[in-house]
Amino acid sequence: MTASTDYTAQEIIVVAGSKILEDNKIVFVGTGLPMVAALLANRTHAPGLIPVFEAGAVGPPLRHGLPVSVGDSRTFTGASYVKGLNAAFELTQRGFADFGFIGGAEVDMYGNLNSTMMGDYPDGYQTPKVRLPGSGGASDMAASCERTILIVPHDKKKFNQQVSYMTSPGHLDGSPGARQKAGMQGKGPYRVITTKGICDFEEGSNRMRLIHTYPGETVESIQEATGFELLVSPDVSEFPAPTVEEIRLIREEIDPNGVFVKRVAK
Amino acid sequence: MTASTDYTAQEIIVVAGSKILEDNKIVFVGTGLPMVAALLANRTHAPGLIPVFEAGAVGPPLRHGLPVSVGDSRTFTGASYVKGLNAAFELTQRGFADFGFIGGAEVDMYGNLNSTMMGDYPDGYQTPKVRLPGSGGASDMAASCERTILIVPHDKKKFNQQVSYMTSPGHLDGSPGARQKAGMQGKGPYRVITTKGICDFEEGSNRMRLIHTYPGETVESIQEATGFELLVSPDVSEFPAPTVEEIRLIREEIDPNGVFVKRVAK
Amino acid sequence: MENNANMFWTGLSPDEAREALVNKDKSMRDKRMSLKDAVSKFINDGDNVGIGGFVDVRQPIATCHEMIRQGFKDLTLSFQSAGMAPEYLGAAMILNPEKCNIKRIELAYWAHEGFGLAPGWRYLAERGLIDIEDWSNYNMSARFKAGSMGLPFIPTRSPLGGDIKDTSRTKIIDCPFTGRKIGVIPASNPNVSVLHVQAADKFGNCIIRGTDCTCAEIAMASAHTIVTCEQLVSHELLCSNPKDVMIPFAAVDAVVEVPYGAYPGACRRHYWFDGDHIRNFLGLIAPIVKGGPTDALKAYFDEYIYGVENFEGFLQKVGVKDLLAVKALEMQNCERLA
Amino acid sequence: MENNANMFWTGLSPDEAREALVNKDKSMRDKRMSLKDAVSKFINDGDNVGIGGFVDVRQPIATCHEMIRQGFKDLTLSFQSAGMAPEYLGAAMILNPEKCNIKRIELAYWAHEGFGLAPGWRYLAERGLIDIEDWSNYNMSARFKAGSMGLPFIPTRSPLGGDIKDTSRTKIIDCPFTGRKIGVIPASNPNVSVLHVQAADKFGNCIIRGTDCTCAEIAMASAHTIVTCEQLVSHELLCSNPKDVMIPFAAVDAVVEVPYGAYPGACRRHYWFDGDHIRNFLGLIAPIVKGGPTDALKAYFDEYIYGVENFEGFLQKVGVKDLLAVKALEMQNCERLA
Repeated sequence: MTASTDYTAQEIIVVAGSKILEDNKIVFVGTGLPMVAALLANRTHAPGLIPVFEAGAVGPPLRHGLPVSVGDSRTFTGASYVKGLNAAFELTQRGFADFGFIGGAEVDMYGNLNSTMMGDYPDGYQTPKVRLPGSGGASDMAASCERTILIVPHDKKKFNQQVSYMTSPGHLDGSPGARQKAGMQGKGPYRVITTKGICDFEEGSNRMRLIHTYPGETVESIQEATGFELLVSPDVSEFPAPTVEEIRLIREEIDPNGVFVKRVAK
Repeated sequence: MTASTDYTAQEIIVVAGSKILEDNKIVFVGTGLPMVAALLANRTHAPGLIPVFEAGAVGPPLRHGLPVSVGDSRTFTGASYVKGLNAAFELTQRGFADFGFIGGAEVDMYGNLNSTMMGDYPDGYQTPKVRLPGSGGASDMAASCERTILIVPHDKKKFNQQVSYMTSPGHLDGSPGARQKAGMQGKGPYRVITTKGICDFEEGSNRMRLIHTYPGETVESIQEATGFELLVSPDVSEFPAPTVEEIRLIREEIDPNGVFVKRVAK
Repeated sequence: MENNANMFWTGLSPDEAREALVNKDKSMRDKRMSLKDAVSKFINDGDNVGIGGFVDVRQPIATCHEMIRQGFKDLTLSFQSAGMAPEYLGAAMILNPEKCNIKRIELAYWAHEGFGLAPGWRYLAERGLIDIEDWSNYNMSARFKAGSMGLPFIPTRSPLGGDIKDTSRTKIIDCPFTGRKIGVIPASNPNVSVLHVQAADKFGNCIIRGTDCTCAEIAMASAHTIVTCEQLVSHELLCSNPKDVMIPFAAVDAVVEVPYGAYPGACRRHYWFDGDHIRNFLGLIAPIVKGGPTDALKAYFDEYIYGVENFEGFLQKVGVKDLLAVKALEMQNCERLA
Repeated sequence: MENNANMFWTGLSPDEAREALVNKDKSMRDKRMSLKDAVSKFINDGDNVGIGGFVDVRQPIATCHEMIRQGFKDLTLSFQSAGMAPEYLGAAMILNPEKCNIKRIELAYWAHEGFGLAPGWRYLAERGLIDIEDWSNYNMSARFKAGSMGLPFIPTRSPLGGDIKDTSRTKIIDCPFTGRKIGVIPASNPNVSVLHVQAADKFGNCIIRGTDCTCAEIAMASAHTIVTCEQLVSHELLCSNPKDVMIPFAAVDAVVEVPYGAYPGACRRHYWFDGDHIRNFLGLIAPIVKGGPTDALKAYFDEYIYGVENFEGFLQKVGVKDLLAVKALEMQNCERLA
């Protein structure tokens, strides 16, 4: 279990994401790094992990290479069940998805995510400063998976007091029972995995709270890169560097072509 | 085209039903005599008729014998599309069914049908005098097929001023636009085929109106057997006796075992 | 009627149904067990039981026999159109209402199409022995669908106009978008569903041939599902074309291989109806509706259900000749090389 | 946003959608025609066009190329997640907004997952050239589903909580049964839908491999549907297992055999993505978002779309090498004997 000394920010995100996934649970996997993390978990501590992709595949063994799309042919071969988008989201709305694994361009302290637009909302909704792809399935997962794991690159502009547009609701305004009052299901955001550390949400306040710092980061350096006041867990600890074997798996077996895990040196 | 002189009441119902069905139309077929009529139409003037069965089969060629159930294996072989009940009824609710072909135990002058209970409704709903099978798909067809064809044995007790329970709504109270006002779709009852003749519904009043008398019946004999005042079309005419060939088809090819067409002499 | 017009939940409420799934082990594990164990473990007194199949097609007959042997109390039965499944359960109640007891039925239709009316239904309903809630086939199918989708209700045009809307928990609302009237009906989330399918793997993935009926929706809506199957096959074979799988493993709790498990009803690719057996059984109940004796019906139960250990015992009583006959009939409907 | 919060219908209202089907010839007839004729006959200026596939999987690319050659005006595009289909249509609008014009987009996502963001989307949206209505994948899929079910709306929990409910025609109501808040979203009934599938017969029955996406729902919701397919096969073969049929003939108006009709996107069992072609195309648009020249994009259109007669002409330009390469890649994902 030698620690790697040569890994990238995306690689530690993948390792962190994979460790949060529990064996034998059903995880609704969004596109990009979540796919890599689910594969890594499956190849390491969670061989019984059951991925669900929004285009319809449930429980594929993923032995034909990394999908580049959640609708990719590679998600279907060997799956237990394949229908379309409605079926996948209905499973989720019904309560079958233990975890949802989603990314976003901007997040606030309650885990509300934006992947719609940057700019002046609501007035500038029809003329956004930067138009992002849109929700895709993210807001559906946020609304209906039992717990969600968020991935957001850590950057002061992305960890904001308020998101420009709330695409994927998290703990809303953080008030107790806010999700229930809004008619939502599920416990909402569970972990945030960033390029600098890992957060959970404090019980009661539902505010984002640092629980792990990555090697080379400190509580202070992470607060510095955050656009709101980050709570800090009394048990905050360093997240161990990925092992050489984990990095080998990512680079050689899971994403050998760097489709999602870019080879930018850390 | 020799006329048969030896046919039963159920056989002329089947022939009448088949003649009403138009070629190349989609007909949602209820269980029993409607199945026999659809098969006869298919074997005679309507080879392009497209049957839909509520258990899910769309467009089967029906070359494997008469189904005894709308969920029978015989409805599926060679079909174009097979799902389940929801899909079949959603097709209908969407507007795909030109005709619905249903039976009932009791009917009123507006074509409202009862197949739920005889007795004291609403007070005796939980203790009916005679408990009938229930709607099945009949009320769904009545609500959503574009036009419905009803089959009811002609009997004063069955053609009533008011049905005990309105399982399958027809023209409701007959007032103009009653179906639309109730939120319904489709034009409602189109023909009633009885053991004595054939009725349509008068435009405007939506009241049942005799258009054909079977051989041996008169306007008077039919009114006599009807528990409400039957309108009579100015063009009322005799419905011709089934041909020898039609009767042969029913007895020898379509329902040789008398599953639905019982061999009771007329 | 008294209370159907007011809203209440039978089985699980939408929030309870969600919690049941959230707290359930949904892993891909071996779920094979005996039918005796499955019924004993997953069907409890007071449950709302969703019944799969359609009229006498793919009804879970073997499971109903086992339920009768074990006894049941205060059940609510939920189905669209059913035939022999409630007929057996209802006949058991006629014979011994202490041991086998149905409290309520939510249904669209109970009869046997070409094989006749349902005397068990007439007996129970006309004597006021059970609560009745009438729906249509699409209403019930859509209620299970809403349950399977995790929704508290679903809109449908079916209940508009007629009396069903008044004797059920249907509500008619103004469509929030068109302003026109539309029906909304509450989801059905049974405590447990009982289904028979053509093929399953040990994890509970199921393939259905011919009509899907409303089986997938019932399974997904229920907190627990017992599946009997004609063939229990390897996961690899079952999922060789994943699009054939109609019910995913996560919706299933018990898998039992029971050949002829829908007999005397039909099961596409395996056997057609045994019309004689069905009509004979109905003929044993019919006289009781009019106050006749129960001896003949009791004799049937003593021989075919109480007198045997399991469904294979029933099939032995039925005999090879009848089983081969219904198999041969189906091969004419649906010719296939083995 | 200005008017999305108020209710209006794009495409057909529920009642209009019903009438369109009622008045349509739904018979089982030969619907084969050229793609040129299909586009000219069924896609009209001002239409709401439902687009099948998901991101770059099974997008109706051949049909989009033909639409561009014929020109289009004031279209509303409706889809859940799309990639190259709107990217081609949008790029055509960038080059010549007089000839090719999109008025509005109702969507969940427009980008290319592993192949990058969508510059065409950024160009059109950030310049305010189109009306936008954001939904989620499930919202849009459920809207098509409501349309396919003949319902004016469908409930869903997805829009609860976030901002989508405020920038779309979503309404939040109190559930008539639980009293809890729930979202209701209006059906989508496009005037016409454009789909690509693996196999069809001449009547329009369609088999889909891999994800069904939301194609069946879109087809059933629309007044007209144009299907392109990799293989046009006999009715008998196509329906040899009727349960494989995902779209029944009655929902389809035009059937065109177009091998590689989703290229450079993927089509399960036939070909995987041509990532290089996609990235190259996106690279031609990206500089224009920042005000760069359109020459390179125009050259692509002149060579690959305007410079050819039909999609086979486009494939000839692409060349055998690339077509064999994407076919070989898919054979690794999904090995099959021919």
